[in-house]
Amino acid sequence: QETVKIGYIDPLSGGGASVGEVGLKTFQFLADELNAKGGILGKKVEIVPLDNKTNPQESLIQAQKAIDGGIRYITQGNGSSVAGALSDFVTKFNDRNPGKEVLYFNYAAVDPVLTNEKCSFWHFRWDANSDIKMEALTNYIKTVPAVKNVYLINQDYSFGQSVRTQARAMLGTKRPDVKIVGDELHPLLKITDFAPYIAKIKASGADSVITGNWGQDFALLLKAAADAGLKVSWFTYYAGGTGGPTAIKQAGLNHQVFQIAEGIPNLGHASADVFEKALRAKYDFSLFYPRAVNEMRMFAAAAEKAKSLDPVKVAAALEGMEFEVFDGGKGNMRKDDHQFFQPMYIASFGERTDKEPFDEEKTGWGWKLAAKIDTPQTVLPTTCKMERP
Amino acid sequence: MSDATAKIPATIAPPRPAASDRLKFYGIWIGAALALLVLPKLFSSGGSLTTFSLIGISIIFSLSYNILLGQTGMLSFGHAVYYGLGGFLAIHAINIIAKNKFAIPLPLVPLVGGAAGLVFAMLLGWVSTRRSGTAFAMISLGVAELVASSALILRTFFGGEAGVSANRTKVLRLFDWSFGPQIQIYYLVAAWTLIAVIAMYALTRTPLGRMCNAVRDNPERVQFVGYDPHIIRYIAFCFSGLFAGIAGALAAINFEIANSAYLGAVQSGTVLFATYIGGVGFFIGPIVGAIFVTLLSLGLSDLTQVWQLYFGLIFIAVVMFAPGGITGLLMMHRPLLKGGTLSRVLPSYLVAFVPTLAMITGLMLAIETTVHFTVNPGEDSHIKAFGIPFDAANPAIWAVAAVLLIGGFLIARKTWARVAGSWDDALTAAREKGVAA
Amino acid sequence: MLQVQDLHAYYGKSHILQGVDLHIDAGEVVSLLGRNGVGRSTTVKAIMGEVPPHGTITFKGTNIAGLPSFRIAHLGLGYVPEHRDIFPGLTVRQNLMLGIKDPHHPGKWKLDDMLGMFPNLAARADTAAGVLSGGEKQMLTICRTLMGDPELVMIDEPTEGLAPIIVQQVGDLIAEIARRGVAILLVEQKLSIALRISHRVYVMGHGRIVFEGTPAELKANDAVRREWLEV
Amino acid sequence: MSTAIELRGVEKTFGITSVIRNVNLTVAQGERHALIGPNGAGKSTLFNLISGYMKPSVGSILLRDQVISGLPPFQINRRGLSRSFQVTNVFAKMSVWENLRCAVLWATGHRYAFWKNIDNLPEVRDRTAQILQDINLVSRRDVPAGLLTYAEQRALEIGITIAGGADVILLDEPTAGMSHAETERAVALIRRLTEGRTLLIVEHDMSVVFGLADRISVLVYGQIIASGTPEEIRGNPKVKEAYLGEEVA
Amino acid sequence: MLELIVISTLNGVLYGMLLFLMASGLTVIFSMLGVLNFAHASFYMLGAFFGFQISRWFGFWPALILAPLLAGALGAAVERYGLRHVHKNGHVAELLFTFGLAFAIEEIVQIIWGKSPVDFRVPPLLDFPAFTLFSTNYPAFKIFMLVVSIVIFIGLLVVLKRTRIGLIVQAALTHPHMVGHLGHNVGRIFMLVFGVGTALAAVAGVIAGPALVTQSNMAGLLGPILFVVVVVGGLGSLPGAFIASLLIGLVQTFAVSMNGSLAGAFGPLSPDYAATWLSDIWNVTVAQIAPIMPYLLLVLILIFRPMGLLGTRDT
Ligand SMILES: Nc1ncnc2c1ncn2[C@@H]1O[C@H](COP(=O)(O)OP(=O)(O)OP(=O)(O)O)[C@@H](O)[C@H]1O
Ligand SMILES: Nc1ncnc2c1ncn2[C@@H]1O[C@H](COP(=O)(O)OP(=O)(O)OP(=O)(O)O)[C@@H](O)[C@H]1O
Ligand SMILES: CC(C)C[C@H](N)C(=O)O
Ligand SMILES: [Mg+2]
Ligand SMILES: [Mg+2]
Repeated sequence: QETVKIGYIDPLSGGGASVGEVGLKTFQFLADELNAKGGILGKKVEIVPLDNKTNPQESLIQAQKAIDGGIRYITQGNGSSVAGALSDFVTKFNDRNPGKEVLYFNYAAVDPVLTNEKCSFWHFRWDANSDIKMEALTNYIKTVPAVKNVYLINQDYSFGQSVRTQARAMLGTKRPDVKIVGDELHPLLKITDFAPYIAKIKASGADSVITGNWGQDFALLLKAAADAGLKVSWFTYYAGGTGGPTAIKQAGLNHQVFQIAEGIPNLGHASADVFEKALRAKYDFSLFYPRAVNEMRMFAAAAEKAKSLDPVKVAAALEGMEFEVFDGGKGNMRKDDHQFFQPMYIASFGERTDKEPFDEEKTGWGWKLAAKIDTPQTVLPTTCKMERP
Repeated sequence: MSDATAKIPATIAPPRPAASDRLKFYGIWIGAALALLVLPKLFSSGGSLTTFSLIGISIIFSLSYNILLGQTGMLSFGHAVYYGLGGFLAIHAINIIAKNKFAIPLPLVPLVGGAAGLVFAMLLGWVSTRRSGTAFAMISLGVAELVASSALILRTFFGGEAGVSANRTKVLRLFDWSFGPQIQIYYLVAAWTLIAVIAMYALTRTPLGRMCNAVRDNPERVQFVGYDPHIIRYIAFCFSGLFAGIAGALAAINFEIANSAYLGAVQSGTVLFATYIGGVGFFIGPIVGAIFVTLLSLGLSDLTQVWQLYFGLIFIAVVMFAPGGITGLLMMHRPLLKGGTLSRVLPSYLVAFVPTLAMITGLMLAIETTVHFTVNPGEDSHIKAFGIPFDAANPAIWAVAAVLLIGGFLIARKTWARVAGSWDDALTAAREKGVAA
Repeated sequence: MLQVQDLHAYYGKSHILQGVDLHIDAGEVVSLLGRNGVGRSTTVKAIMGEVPPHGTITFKGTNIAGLPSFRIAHLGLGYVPEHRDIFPGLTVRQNLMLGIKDPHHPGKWKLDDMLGMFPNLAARADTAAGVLSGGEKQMLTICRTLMGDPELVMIDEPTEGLAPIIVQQVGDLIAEIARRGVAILLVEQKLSIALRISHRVYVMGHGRIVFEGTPAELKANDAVRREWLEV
Repeated sequence: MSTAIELRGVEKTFGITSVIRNVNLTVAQGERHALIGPNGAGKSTLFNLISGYMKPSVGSILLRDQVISGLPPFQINRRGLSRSFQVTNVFAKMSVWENLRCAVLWATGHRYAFWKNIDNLPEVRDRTAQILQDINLVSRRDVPAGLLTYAEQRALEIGITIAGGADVILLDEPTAGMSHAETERAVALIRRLTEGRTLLIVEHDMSVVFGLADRISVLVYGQIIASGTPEEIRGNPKVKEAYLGEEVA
Repeated sequence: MLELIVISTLNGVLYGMLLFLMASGLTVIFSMLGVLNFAHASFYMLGAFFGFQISRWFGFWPALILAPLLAGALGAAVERYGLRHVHKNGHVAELLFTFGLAFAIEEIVQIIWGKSPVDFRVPPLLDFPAFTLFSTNYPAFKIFMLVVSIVIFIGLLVVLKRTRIGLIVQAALTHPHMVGHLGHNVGRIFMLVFGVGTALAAVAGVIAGPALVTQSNMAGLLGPILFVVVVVGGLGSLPGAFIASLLIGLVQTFAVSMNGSLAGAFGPLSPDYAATWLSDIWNVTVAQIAPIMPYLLLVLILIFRPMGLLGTRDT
């Protein structure tokens, strides 16, 4: 009997492969979860891996292939560069091929433009965009007087740039006293040794670093910091990514590295803990994408609600949908720009008390909640003028 | 010895192609055109149309590359630069045309790309074509990396990592062709492919084309028959830039996006692959190579998880066992065909084919099973590789794989020796029938 | 010491050598004459294994047919090829150095007496061999092979493109080599030298030996000379 | 009678070694001039200087009273001077026909043309055929030059040199490695092809030199030690001991 | 300021030495055999992973010996059963062969060790800060790395001087037959040289593995920069490669440490150019163009000094 195919378009080879693979396995795990409950509208869910080598053009080829194979739903996350191209492609495709519409579920690409200037009816984003995250981070920094000299280091592409500009802007208003002592952009996923950058940070006399770096660009950054014995506090987006925790432990930065995300282990939310245990039992990584869980569960819910797997109907059902999110609390998919809003958590990484059962990458250290931002406080305005079919 | 003034008998010069040959010659082109016309009727799914379009683009690109590698003996690691710049200018052209409502239809946009490729080749080529051999190769590598990295810095023009996108349907329409649907793009690409291929073929039959070969063989001597090798290399370089630009523009039109990857090392590597694998020694070589490589890179990743491994192995195999490329392999049979002795080798082929196939199957079985256990352990062991389902958990698999692999190898060795033998006989036979090899 | 029996050789499919028989004894100087393209060079190439030989070739009792050429060389068989395959990138001295098979026991030919024999080379000892004059290259190739201390040298067209006076020198050199007890197989175009210095001569035609005898016999035999040597 | 080539106080040194020492030489229009000398005397180097392959360290070279020293080879060739090489130097992978045709192209004024079909150029075709016939390689027309016998390659070398129709020809040991018959054929060929042109030839085969040359110059250690008619040279004792040795052809 | 200069110099030297460590093998293979070995970085990666695995079993020091031997043997096999047959078809063929090899190796590594970085630790013996400068630590391991590359440099110099291998290989490139006729076993020598070259790459891998990351894409990251080192240094010149490595290391590190930009120098661009490509050039910092520097160097060198810094033959 036919299945609900979801095209997973992300890097499975090259620089982004390690990130992409974790994502893939997470989605397959989620598909199994749904299928165990009898799938969506009685149909089994199948994840179709499509390797895009973190390359926009390649992604379009893969998307085309997916659509050809009868896939109506694609999901992607690694790289706003790719996300922009995909959203563009899907939009064009849909108005050129009415009746064959395709939906694009974005689980991690957080460049704000995707839900502002470049927003599209066919694109839904479950990850909080980088402005939301920066808003939360800066609000938190406001409460930490120790932060005086901040250094910004980010990847040189749309996402990294939006992190950097927002950080400047928001710190400027919320903490005028804070000095930006450095502002670095480095090539994406190309640096092998961050020692020179660390030297620069040191020389700048910074006491805190804000970075949106992900994948190896974070792990290697922290590794270099560890080698040079750089001791500052880090405000990050993706410290939990592969290799991150290990590096933090090596650097001995006990609860000095903070991460903003829509969820972490150790929140003590029962259902989440069960899920976390199950996942870790099967794979050697922990849940890095609670947003993916929300995405899949909401997809199922929307389909049930629409009593159809027709993308247009599902899209309609998703718009403005309220949902109980993975780590508890209400989230909602805003109608005007298809950005999902949900409780956000700022956590620090370090030694655990018995309140934090889960560690990361067998380091013995784990995530500890530092601050929670409730859904309403995460809402930001949008400039999106959505064109509806 | 004849007297200089005496009229030289016409038999000395190679015979002019007979009328029938000319007919055959033009027949080929017309046939190709027709084939391109009906192709979409046979395979009409959006995907196959995309595939055809990509193949067409890649054909132009590879042929343009062979102007350098095959014709003039210049190994370039940076050909994608001209492809990419062509693409970017095409994208910007589309946007500008759309914005200002210029009366320029989409089918003319590739000219913009071509111009871009040409201009940049003229700018960047002058210095590098002074040198040949490894020096040229390394300069091209350096220039390529420079341009590619600059693309990430000059963000307003190249759009950074994300690149620049456009909407091709927004330009002036010719008899209400919106160029939205893939089929229309296919015809656009097909038309340009045909034009470019004919043009590049013609180029090989000109004085310049011949001198390119001369430069490839012996640049020193060329100087002493009145030519400046530098100029020849330069012109060749400009032409290849021109056609690469056209290819890039078509790619841009097809994807409606151009990003820095267009200019990158991967792109340059792929075209080198395609050209060489196809066979640099023959005009159609790059065409074959383009088709082969495009299909491979599109299809392989569906068939198996570890497509990269097979990709690599296939290239190694081709480079080792088909030095003249795929085309070279096929062309080897021409004398036999002419001599009508092809039939003598075919049986031995069949004999050799069986164990070889067994060997390959064994290898693939081993690989796929290993992959199952290392890459996705704990998954359902009933896996599918190359569309063939089997149970990886079954220990017998290993035995089977081993037997096929080793047994196949041992037998294949012998049989291929046989092939070589019967091959020689066939060739001699053909020769005796007076067929020049 | 060298025995060649029924030697055949092919280029692709064209049958160049069609059963060559010849033999050379220790210390003997033998010339191999014949028109262009009859296969003299091919014969020596086949003996050295540069062209795959079919037939039996024994050197000092061991069958060398099919051995890789470096093995053959180590058995004491030296070869001076037709077209002066000097190593253009290396200096004259380095070229000569490479002639030595193993540096630990060098043979009776020393680098210095080589250079002594050829002042031109001595003067150019440290220039790249590629720029040497045609003649100098020719001498260099011969010397280089001698450095390997062979018991039999096969020299292909040594006097090609040499000034008459140098031709005499080379003639003398070859005689000198022979005097030092090295056997020589000389492939020559110029009858004069060949007849002057060799003990026996072979004449080749169409890939076969068509005449064997002493120089005197060849001089006497007009028929052969006219038919196979067009003199 | 006007001069075709004139060398004025030409010298060439490589590093410290000076190879050509103050050479003054004039070759008259239409004469066949032989340049002989022991190996390493500098004959090929002299050719390299005249043909623009190298630049003289001192002195100047004139072609029909125009200074050409310092020009790149192809420009000198375009002015009607063509040379052959001592070490065969042809387009190995291309057929004999292609080889000759390439040599004809520039002279027939097609230059870098990329808009003409090379097979529809009658004059190129005829001229190539002519040369092909002259050098007796008709039967080998479609054989790759690399597979020719040595002698055949030498013939092709000459063919390429004269194909351009230059009226000053430099031949560097054209008959080296040829058998007698071949040599004789080659000489006849050269004689005929250089009819009314100027020839400067380097040879070690005295039969060729004395058979062909109107004048002979002898180069020893980079200096011209004698210059004159064959008779004068044959008689010249300096030449005898420096070059000819006892056995004179 | 002074602090930054001193530290950058140190980092530059360290990075340069790491580059040389990686490039030394390629110098041997590329500049001696003339093989454009694009799989070199892959052997470097193999070295790292072998090193990781072996040090799991027997500890780091055995790994430092065994891994290179293993990789070297592999390299020799590749030459013997692969490259050698391709050689006669010219450089492009060899190049593509190594391309294919690089693909295959990367995937094989991914099959065995996965795509995520493996946890390859610095040996405890060297896991301490050697010295501290302006409160920046210099790990003993990096110093060890420095020492090793210098040792390799000197070692290679001596070997190449003492033996005729260099000469034989160079001669064999133009006249393989002739070298054979002179009694040298060309095949074995090529195999040896290639084996040594790959082994050196592996040494670099074992050492760089813990210092940087050990991940299946580490080869790709290294990419063509190694060729830049070899070519800039000058084909066939080991000292050249050494100096080139240092040069590139320093240039890149210092570039990174600089914030200068045209905007910084001449003040901000008038806003009406804000959205033009001019503003990109205007605002780009030296640090951002650091990665381009080596290629700039490459192109300039090839144009103005084709034989490279210390090269003898023309590239
Ligand atoms: N590489 C080759 N491929 C095909 N045929 C060849 C090759 N080399 C030589 N031949 C042919 O083999 C025949 C013998 O060549 P070989 O060199 O032995 O002649 P030779 O007796 O040495 O004459 P010479 O050296 O004076 O030219 C010639 O007819 C030549 O055409
Ligand atoms: N580039 C160079 N560097 C150094 N020495 C050179 C160079 N070119 C030629 N020579 C030397 O100059 C001398 C003359 O060389 P040339 O080739 O002109 O001799 P030749 O007269 O042609 O001799 P042959 O008759 O043997 O060809 C030779 O001794 C040669 O070693
Ligand atoms: C997977 C994510 C780290 C991708 C990144 N957030 C981006 O937007 O590009
Ligand atoms: Mg011969
Ligand atoms: Mg000479």
